[in-house]
Amino acid sequence: MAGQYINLLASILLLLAFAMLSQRRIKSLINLFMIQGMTLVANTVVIASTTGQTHLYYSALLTLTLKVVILPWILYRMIRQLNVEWDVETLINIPSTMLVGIAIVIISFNLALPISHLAGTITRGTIGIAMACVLLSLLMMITRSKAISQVIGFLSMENGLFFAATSTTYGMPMVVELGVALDVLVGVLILGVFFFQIREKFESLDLKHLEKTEEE
Amino acid sequence: MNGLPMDLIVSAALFWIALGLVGLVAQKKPSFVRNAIFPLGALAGAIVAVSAFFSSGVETAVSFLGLPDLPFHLRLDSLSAFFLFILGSATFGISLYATGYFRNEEKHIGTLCLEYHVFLAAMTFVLLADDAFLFMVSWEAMALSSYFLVTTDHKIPEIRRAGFIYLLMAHVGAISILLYFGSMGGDYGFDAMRKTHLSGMQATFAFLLAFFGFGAKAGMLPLHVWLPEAHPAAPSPVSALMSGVMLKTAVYGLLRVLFDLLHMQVWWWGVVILATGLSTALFGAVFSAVQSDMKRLLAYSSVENIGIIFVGIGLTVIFKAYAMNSLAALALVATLYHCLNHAFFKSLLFLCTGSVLHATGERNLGKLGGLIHKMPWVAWTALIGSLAIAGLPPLNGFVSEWLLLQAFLFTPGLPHSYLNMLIPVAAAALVLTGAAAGYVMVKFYGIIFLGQPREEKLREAKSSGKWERAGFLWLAAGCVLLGLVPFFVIDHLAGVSNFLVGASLENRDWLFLAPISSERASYSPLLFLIVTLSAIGLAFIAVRRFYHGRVRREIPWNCGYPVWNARMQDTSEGFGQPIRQIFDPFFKVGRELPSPFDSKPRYSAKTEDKFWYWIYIPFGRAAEYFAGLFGKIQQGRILVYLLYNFVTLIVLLLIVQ
Amino acid sequence: MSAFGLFTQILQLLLSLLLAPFFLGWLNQCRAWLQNRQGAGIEQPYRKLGKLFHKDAVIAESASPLFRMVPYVLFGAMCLAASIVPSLATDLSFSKAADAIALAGIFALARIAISLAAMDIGTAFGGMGARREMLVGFLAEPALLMVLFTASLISRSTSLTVIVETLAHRHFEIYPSMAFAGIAFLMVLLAENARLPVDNPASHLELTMIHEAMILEYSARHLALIEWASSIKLFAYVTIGIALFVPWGIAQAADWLGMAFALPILIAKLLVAGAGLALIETLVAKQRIFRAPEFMGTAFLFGVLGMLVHFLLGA
Amino acid sequence: MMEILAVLGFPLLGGALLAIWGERRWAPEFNSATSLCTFLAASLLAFRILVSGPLIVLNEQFFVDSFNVFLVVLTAFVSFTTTLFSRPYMRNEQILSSLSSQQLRLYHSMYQIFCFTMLLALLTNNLGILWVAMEGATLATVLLVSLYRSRESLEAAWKYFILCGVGIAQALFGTILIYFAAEKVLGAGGTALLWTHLDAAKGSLEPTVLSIAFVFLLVGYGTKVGLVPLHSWLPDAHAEGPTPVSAVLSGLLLNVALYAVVRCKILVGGALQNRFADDLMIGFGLLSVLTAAFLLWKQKDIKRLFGYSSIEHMGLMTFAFGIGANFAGLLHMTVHSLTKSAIFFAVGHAVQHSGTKSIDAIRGLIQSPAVGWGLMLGGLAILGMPPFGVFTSEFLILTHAMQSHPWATPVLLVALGVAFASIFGKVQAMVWGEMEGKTLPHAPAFLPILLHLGIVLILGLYIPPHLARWYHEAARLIG
Repeated sequence: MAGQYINLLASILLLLAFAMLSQRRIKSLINLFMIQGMTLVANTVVIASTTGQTHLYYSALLTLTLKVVILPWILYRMIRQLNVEWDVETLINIPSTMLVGIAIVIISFNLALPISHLAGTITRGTIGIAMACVLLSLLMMITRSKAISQVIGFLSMENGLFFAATSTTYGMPMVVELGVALDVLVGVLILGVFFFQIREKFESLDLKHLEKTEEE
Repeated sequence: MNGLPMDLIVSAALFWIALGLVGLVAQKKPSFVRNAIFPLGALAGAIVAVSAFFSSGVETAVSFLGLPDLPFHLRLDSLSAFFLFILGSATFGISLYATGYFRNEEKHIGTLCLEYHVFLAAMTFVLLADDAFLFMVSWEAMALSSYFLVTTDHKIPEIRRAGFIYLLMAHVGAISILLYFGSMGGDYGFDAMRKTHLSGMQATFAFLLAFFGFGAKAGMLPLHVWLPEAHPAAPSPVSALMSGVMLKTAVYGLLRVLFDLLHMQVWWWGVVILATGLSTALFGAVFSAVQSDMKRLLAYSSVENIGIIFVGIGLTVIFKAYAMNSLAALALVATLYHCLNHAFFKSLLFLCTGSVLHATGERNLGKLGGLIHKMPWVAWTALIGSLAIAGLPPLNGFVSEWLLLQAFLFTPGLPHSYLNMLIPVAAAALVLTGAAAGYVMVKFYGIIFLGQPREEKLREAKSSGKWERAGFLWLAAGCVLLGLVPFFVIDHLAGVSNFLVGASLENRDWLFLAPISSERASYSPLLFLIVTLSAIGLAFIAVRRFYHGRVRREIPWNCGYPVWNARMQDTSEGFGQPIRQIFDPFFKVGRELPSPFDSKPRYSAKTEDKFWYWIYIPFGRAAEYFAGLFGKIQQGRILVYLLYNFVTLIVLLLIVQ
Repeated sequence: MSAFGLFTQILQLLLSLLLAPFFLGWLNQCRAWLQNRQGAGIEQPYRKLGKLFHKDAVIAESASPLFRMVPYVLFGAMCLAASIVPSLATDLSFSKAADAIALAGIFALARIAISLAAMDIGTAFGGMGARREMLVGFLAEPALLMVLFTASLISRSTSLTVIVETLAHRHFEIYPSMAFAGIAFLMVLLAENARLPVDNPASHLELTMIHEAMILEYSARHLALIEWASSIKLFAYVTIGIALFVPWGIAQAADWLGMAFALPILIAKLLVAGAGLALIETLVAKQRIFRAPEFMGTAFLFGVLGMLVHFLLGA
Repeated sequence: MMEILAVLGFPLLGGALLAIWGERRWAPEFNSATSLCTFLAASLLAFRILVSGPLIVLNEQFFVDSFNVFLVVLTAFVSFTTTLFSRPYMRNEQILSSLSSQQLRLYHSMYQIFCFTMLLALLTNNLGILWVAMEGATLATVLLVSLYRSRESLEAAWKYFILCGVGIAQALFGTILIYFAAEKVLGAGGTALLWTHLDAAKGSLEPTVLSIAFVFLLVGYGTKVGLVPLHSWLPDAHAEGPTPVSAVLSGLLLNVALYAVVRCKILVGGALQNRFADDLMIGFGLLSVLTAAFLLWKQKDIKRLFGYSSIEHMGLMTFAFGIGANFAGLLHMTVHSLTKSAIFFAVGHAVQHSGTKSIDAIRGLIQSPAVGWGLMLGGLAILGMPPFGVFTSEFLILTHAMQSHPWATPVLLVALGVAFASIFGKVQAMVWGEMEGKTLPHAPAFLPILLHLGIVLILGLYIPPHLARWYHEAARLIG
């Protein structure tokens, strides 16, 4: 029963990853990121209630505050202050990206197949989805040209990792989780500082200003 | 087993290092550094030579330094003793000379002193090393210290370039030697290598690596390009050490590898060495004939001599491969003797150019001339050196040439028909090289010391100081004595040839040199000299007795041509012109022709080495091209960088699957 | 070193010193006859030497001591060469001091000495002559050695006396390798002794002279010594030729009778050789100086071919 | 235990204090003092390990064995000498590049925090904490890289942050997979991420999972090591940050990242019972060495030049660990770290002297002997010239490779040759010759350069038996 919920939530995550891949509006990206966070929270709670691992509740709480409340809020503030609305894909256009994405999903599932049989947890199918989410987020980072959407891609990758951790292994030890959360938070704060420095210098957050150093 | 000679040699080497450090510390007192430290260094050189000469048997020692499982192993056997003898005896003269020569280098005498003595110590340890690690460390320390010596005048761009090429080639060669040691089966000690038996393929591979590595150091074709750049760039005592002694360490290395460590020989290795040696010798001879810079000329002549030495090694390998041990011994003795001779006459000539350079500030042959009047000491000792290097009896160069030709001549039908054909052709080429060396030396000596001074300033040239003279005298005496009484050294070489090829020369008579039997060939330089001298003396007495000795000084007859000035003499380009014409395809000549209206016309021709264009420049271009190719990786866009990450990940995941 | 050896040695040396100008005179006389001239007579070289020895020496101001030493060195070297080439007998005391390779070395020593002396004054001619002489020597010396090597390979010795003994003692046999060597030797002989077609001993033409350009500044006794040495050199070369190619008649060890016969035989051979050389010199024309390397290159090639033929045919 | 706390506590406290009190006159001295204390504590720790063997403390969260304790000492030592260098250097910078006191405050405190994260990464027994510390190290340095706020430095810092962030995220995925596999054997909870436990049970871990995990870990931590093609951030970050930061990035951070890779390799190698992990490392190592060598050829920026040289050397170490030349690999870690930081010290002053980073514009450094000789000898040392220690390790690596992987040696030969030509040609051009340089307001730091090169020189001729035993012990641990 719980397994079905988890599989459902996992599918939602995958769907969200694809949605982010195809989204050009940055505000919508943040929304999608927030929804991703909420799905993670739901997922964690389901697992916690099924398995009775109490530390997962803390973990869910941490995720809720960090990824559903704080990070989206910071990101919203940033795009308001920095005034970036739209992004354009640079390397590959969106339909092709989608095709690559599907290929990635196939690869990840195939990779995960032998592993998932081993899993003793109720969430055996999810490791493939987690891997796919991570790789899709990476793909999204590759195809965007605004610094801020890269950061969102980076964070959603973190989400994929978190999902992998909770659903395949019922969460990492608490000390690790805390550490990871701290790093993410500090990272985003530093990024914030960074964005302002970049804008101060280049008056834009476009990555094309950050492509000057090369070898001839 | 650790005997007195070994102790003395190691102490001398350590003493050198200490002297260098003292020199560095005391650099504020340059005259002290010069007049105290360099003569002491010379003394240490003499100690090395004497102890090496009187050492016998094999002595080994282990130092506490080194890698944890591989402390430095030292070993003094007949081969290393002989090369140490070369090192010590040449150093004695060169250090004495340096005492006087570095008068003009007092500004950086401290570093110079350190580098110079470390260089000497490093060469000593190369010759003493009995494990791969110590060998490599001293080998590279030798390269490094000599690099710093070469770049003493680093403000001149050509010298910087020379230093760069030098160290680059040295390093590439060293990597090759290192790989050779790696291919010798796991253990780094020479003792373990001696016990290893490699299969044919492995041994060949190892041989080729070692040949490449040592060849690069020796200046073998086509790895010679650094040599004519680096040797002239260094201060003259250093050029002398590099040409006279350092190149021999490469010969030592090759001999050590071929006959001691690999202890197996394949006939075609010998052919490879022989062929390379011959082409190197011919190339060096022909190129030195067309040089206009006196030190470059000598450097190319070093290339030639290394070629001759390699010919000897190749011949030894061929004989040894067919188990003709006594012939192998003959060829080996000739090779080793030539190493010793070259150390003496080439050092002597480089020192002479040093004095000329100091006195005139000129290296260009086209601006020298007539120095025999102003610098008689230099000129007369240089004459001995020139005649010796040209391989003229009764000096030392002839002895080794004679022995080598004997080795060629008594090839009693090798079991391989091609080889049988090759040997006479090789002998012919070798003789041609010898003749070319004569040409070169007439050019060298005649243009620098004879004729009229080509520049006004040469009339103010001053002769050398007393330290320089001591150095000249020692080296010139060496050239003469080694030519007149070769027996004592050759007798000593029996130990080396017994050790390496298991046979020695049957030479019992100290007056005659008869390597096989006096029926087959004999040569007695002393008798030769006595007969010639008595003929000369009798003629002189007769002329004086029966006729008068009146002499009148006049302007030269010159076929009655009324105008006579220094610019009418042959220039160095002019002297090299016939050779340039005969060997035209091998040169890349850049000419500068004066216009017909030029009131002071100067013709110059610069001959370049085509190997630059054949090998090195393409190499450089290839590296440039690849660098460009790899540079495309780093093209600045973060998205692309992320893509690398992504692709790497996916590819690896697919591999795992 | 037997007493007999010493005796023959000194005898041969003295004979060579005396006969050398004679041979030169004979050669020049033959040339004159062949050119329909009367000629100066066979004794002309002696007269010239005598005259030169009596004159006052004039030396250029810019000459160094080297310049005055060279004639003696040249003379001494040629004496040694003449004493080790067996012309009369093979039992020579000094022959052990220098073998065939050393013989080439002696010639090289002489060549380099005279070239250096030529450069010493600092005239245009001296340098030019030295350069040309060295160029000729550069190719002639190897060619000579190749010839000597071929002979040494047959006799398995580089000792000249042993070579002569071996070649003379074998029953008559034509060595194909020696045929090649013979041609090469002839070419070397012409080139090394400043004969036509490489050099013209009778000309002082700036553009072509080699030997004469080098000795321009010498006079009187110095010139005499040089001229004498040159004639000894020619004599030595011819006796080398005789020793290698027609060795019959040279006296063998400690043989008084043989010695008695050897001298007339030698003179007969010299007369024939002189005439032959004169004939060749009359028939060929002087070559351009730039052709000299080709001429010498050919000689060298023949020498190498001779050696190769020896290895190929074993003879 | 006290030592471990001290080793971690000094930099953490020092960093906090420097952040709170801001830039005062004695801040550089305080910085040095903190690092000195750390170094002393680390030496004490090392002494204890040497005497009484491996140490597991604090609820098994910290684990010290011969392998990491030597890196701890090295890290503490180099970070100490770097502070000695940074004292005159940053004072000069303050004048030459007009850094504000705010920036200096950030610099000093972040420097200590960075040291703390590296030491934590080395000392922890928990693979999760290792990951956290590695990420922390990135975060601590990213602001240092952009310290000058110039366009280039912002670009470099951005690339550094994103690429290393992504990489480290992948490493986290790998860590999760290891945890996933270990859970089966060791049970859920804290112990499944503890390296000591994993090491004990490595034989029974699921091979498939571990091989996928290793791919993620290698790509992840490998980004930080600077393995080609994941290296792109490295030259930029090295070139744009302040030179002391470049020195510790090259000398220390890369080592720590490689340490993480090697720790993972031990586990994976034990689980897989084949050479998969080794082969991957060999491949990455060779590719890095070769690519970096050619990239060196056309460099125009002196700091980028040595950044690429670091890639080359990290590649060589990776290769060494791949072929099993562990002793050589460890030695190379040591000597590379010492030499490269010494070079950066000299480079820093050279850049200040000539006012440019462009290689073509820097000439005649020999006029300032400390800088000139430092760069020359450092350059020669890093190129593997004896008697410096880099030669010793390269000697061992090459001869070992010749034995076990002869096919790889031509690649190494080409790469070392090209690298030599590139670096040496440029170093020589910069050191020799003539140029009018600026006189620096504060005299260059000679002591750290001398100290580093001196140690490297000694290691080239003589490795003390204690140190050797230590290396052997560590090499045995790596297996």
